[in-house]
Amino acid sequence: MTLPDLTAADLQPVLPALVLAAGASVLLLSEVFLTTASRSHLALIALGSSVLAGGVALATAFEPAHAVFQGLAVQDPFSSFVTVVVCLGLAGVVLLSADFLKQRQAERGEYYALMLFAAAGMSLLAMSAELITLFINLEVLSVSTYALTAFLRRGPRPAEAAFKYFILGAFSAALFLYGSALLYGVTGTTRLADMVGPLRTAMHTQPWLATCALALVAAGFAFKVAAVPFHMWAPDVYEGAPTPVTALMSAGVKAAAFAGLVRVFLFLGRADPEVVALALSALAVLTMVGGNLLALPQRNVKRMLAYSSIAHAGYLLLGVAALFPHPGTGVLAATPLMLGSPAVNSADAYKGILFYLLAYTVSSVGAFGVLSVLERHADGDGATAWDLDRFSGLAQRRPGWAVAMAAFMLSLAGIPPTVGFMGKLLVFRAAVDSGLLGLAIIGVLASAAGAYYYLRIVVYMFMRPAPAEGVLPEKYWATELALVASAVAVVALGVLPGRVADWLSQSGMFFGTR
Amino acid sequence: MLPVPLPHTLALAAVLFCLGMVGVMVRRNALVVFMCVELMLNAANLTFLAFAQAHGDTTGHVSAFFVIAVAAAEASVGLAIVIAVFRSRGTVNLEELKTMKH
Amino acid sequence: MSPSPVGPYLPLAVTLLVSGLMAAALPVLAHFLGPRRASKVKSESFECGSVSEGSARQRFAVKFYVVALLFIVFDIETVFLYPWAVNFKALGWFGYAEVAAFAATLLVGLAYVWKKGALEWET
Amino acid sequence: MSAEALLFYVFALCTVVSAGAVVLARGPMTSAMSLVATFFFLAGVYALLWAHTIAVLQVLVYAGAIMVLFLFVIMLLSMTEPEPAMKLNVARVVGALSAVGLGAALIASFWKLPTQPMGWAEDSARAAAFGTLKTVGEIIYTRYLLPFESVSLLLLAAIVGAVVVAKPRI
Repeated sequence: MTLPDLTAADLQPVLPALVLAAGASVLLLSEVFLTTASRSHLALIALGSSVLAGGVALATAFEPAHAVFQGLAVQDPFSSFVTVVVCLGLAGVVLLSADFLKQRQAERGEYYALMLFAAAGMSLLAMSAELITLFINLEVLSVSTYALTAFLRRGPRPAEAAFKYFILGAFSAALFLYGSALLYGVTGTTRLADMVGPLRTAMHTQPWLATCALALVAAGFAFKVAAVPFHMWAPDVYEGAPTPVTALMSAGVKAAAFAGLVRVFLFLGRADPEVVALALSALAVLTMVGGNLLALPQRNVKRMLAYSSIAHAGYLLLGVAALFPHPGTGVLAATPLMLGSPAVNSADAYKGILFYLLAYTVSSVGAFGVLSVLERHADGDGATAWDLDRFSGLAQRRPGWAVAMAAFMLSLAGIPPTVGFMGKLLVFRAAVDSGLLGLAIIGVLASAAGAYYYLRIVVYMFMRPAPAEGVLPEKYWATELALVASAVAVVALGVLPGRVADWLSQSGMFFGTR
Repeated sequence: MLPVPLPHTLALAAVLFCLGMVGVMVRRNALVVFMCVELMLNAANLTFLAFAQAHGDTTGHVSAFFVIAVAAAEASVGLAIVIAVFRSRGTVNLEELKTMKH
Repeated sequence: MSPSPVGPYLPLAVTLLVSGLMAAALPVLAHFLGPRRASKVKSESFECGSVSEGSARQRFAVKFYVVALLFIVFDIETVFLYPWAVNFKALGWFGYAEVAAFAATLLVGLAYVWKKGALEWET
Repeated sequence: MSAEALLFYVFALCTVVSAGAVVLARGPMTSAMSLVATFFFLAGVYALLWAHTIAVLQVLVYAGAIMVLFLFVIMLLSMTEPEPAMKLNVARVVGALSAVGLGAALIASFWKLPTQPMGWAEDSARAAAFGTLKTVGEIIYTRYLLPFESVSLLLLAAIVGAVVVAKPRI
């Protein structure tokens, strides 16, 4: 037996996850050993760990891509940037949670610890390059999120939402795993990089088996990112979970699941780019159109944001589909992606996906933040807690919140000058460049339809009178800090995306594309 | 030659997987649905092991090893959630868990 | 063709077969051979002593569940120690460090549940 | 037919029957006990596939620990009443049919797999070591150390999650 020689260089990529896990352990131990009355230190520890982990990830973001842990994981700018986005989202969510939990007298170390575990899983998921490693890290983040969903025990909703999330999560994990087992059988390996060649052969010798295996893996991911028609769990779960946890699901879990999806299909898709591109495009169309249409009639803002999150998964899927050349446009012949040599246009698609993830993270954390301060503890879990009427006249009562919410809504709708607009621009442009003109047009139309329900909130906030007996919402400094930070980010990145977009261009150095 | 032809082992796994999947679709008791998910995980494990023998490669065994560990962790949290549902609703029948349908 | 690696299971199979047959045969034999005279006293849980009250199907307290659940998690930890134990020499300090990191993580979990009082029966 | 093949078909039949009972039984207790039986028969199949370690683990962890937890929950919730007859709706039928279709497509494709020459098993030392705890451990502790450490994270998250969710007061 030869022992692997681990060096510090091997450990460096997992450093963000180590920081997060260490922070979680400190939180757990301080929960049981420190019995002080004040519990604000918990949020501070969580915030500190997420900022530190994000900083570590950012510091390694410009290193050249290389395989670590004997090919089970890779470090490339892509994985580092996903970790940065996850940590950014986590920091925002921790700030929201601080007030949310204090108001409900539920400040517990376990809550933050589970969030940090989930984030550690996300960070590891983004770098996994082997199916079993990927599966385990996916489970780390899933198990933590299941528990977080059921964390508040008031009324039946959280437990039910957790159960729905759990059963569909476990079901999708089983689909993914069975697909992985079949892929292992067809190719004789579980390492993504080694699978490409054998899988390409298998697509010709055993097309049925290979296609079924790929479809199972894709279905597993489609559940995780809530792509139509695998989305039915999302609205109920998003609505039932505590609002900051919902923010974590829509920001962190989505980003990490997309990172895993991109990682897997970038390798496996090379076996048969046409079929994979076709499947991803179909999924993208269904998700963009379905998510937006389902969101239109929603008066419950939390549920509306859940459908909106589905629609955004559609735009991201469009970006993923743009990683592949498309048949019928002549690009296929011109692009040597099939042979694994430099892909001309895929760098733009990576940039689009990453920038979109960043844009969606800051906008949705902000939107859920406003939602979390508007919903009062006294509301219990009635559906009216998130009714559109809550936003009536918000501009008169809390103008700061209303302006921030307007920025988030514009960003989610993809209207300039916000980061959401830049994100959509990059993704749609990458799609057009790779021959997906029709899909890009459908995407633009779908997001135009989506603008209706985002702008409706803005209309309610600025043009409707405040309810006469309306209670003035309290002020919360931590949440407001998060709101200010994300609103500034939404506008600043929308006006001057230059520096960040340049950084993201580097993520074209995706491991395996050479 | 293998003592048992590979397609036969794989077919057994596929049958198990489909039984589990059908169970998840049609059963309404939350616990039984979860048991059906366990069937699906076992089908995946059986596939790993069958191919491991055919390839003469231990990776399949290592995968199954990890899958069992993951299944245990998943079961501990999942069953805790089942208890929480029962505590708040007094039932684990999925048909009755529909407070959130609008 | 090498001898089948399944051979060593033969004693196990024989044991299972014998015990299975025994388990099946004994109730059948008892059914045919044993006299059956049911009476009210006999159908009670205890033929002597205090009269039993209430249903036998009482709900367990959740605290037992938490203990059972922790058992599973630590069971998995033990399971991971076996493959280390048989390769202990070859893995040397490298393996020791790996397992130490693994165990340290779970030690945090143990300290947490212990102090949390999840292991106490009387609460 | 060799004794091994014969045993395999016996185990396979028992597995399918007991797995069917899990899906079809009306009471949760019957389902759970059938699932235990399924796990035992599968352990037999695993042993026939020369996966000795996994066969033992299957009994030790699946049948011995995970199923105990299931039974515990059934007893905890006093779940004895059988579930009412299932109502079929379109989504259920479509889902079940797609499961059957997937299974049929897969099984048809398995027969097109190339027959494995199994040349590796001619090496008797390799065949004897295959699937043993030592061989599996060598790979887990050298090549798979990253997922191994991830598992510790997973278990810790599971402990915390289970305590948070199941304990009446936290």
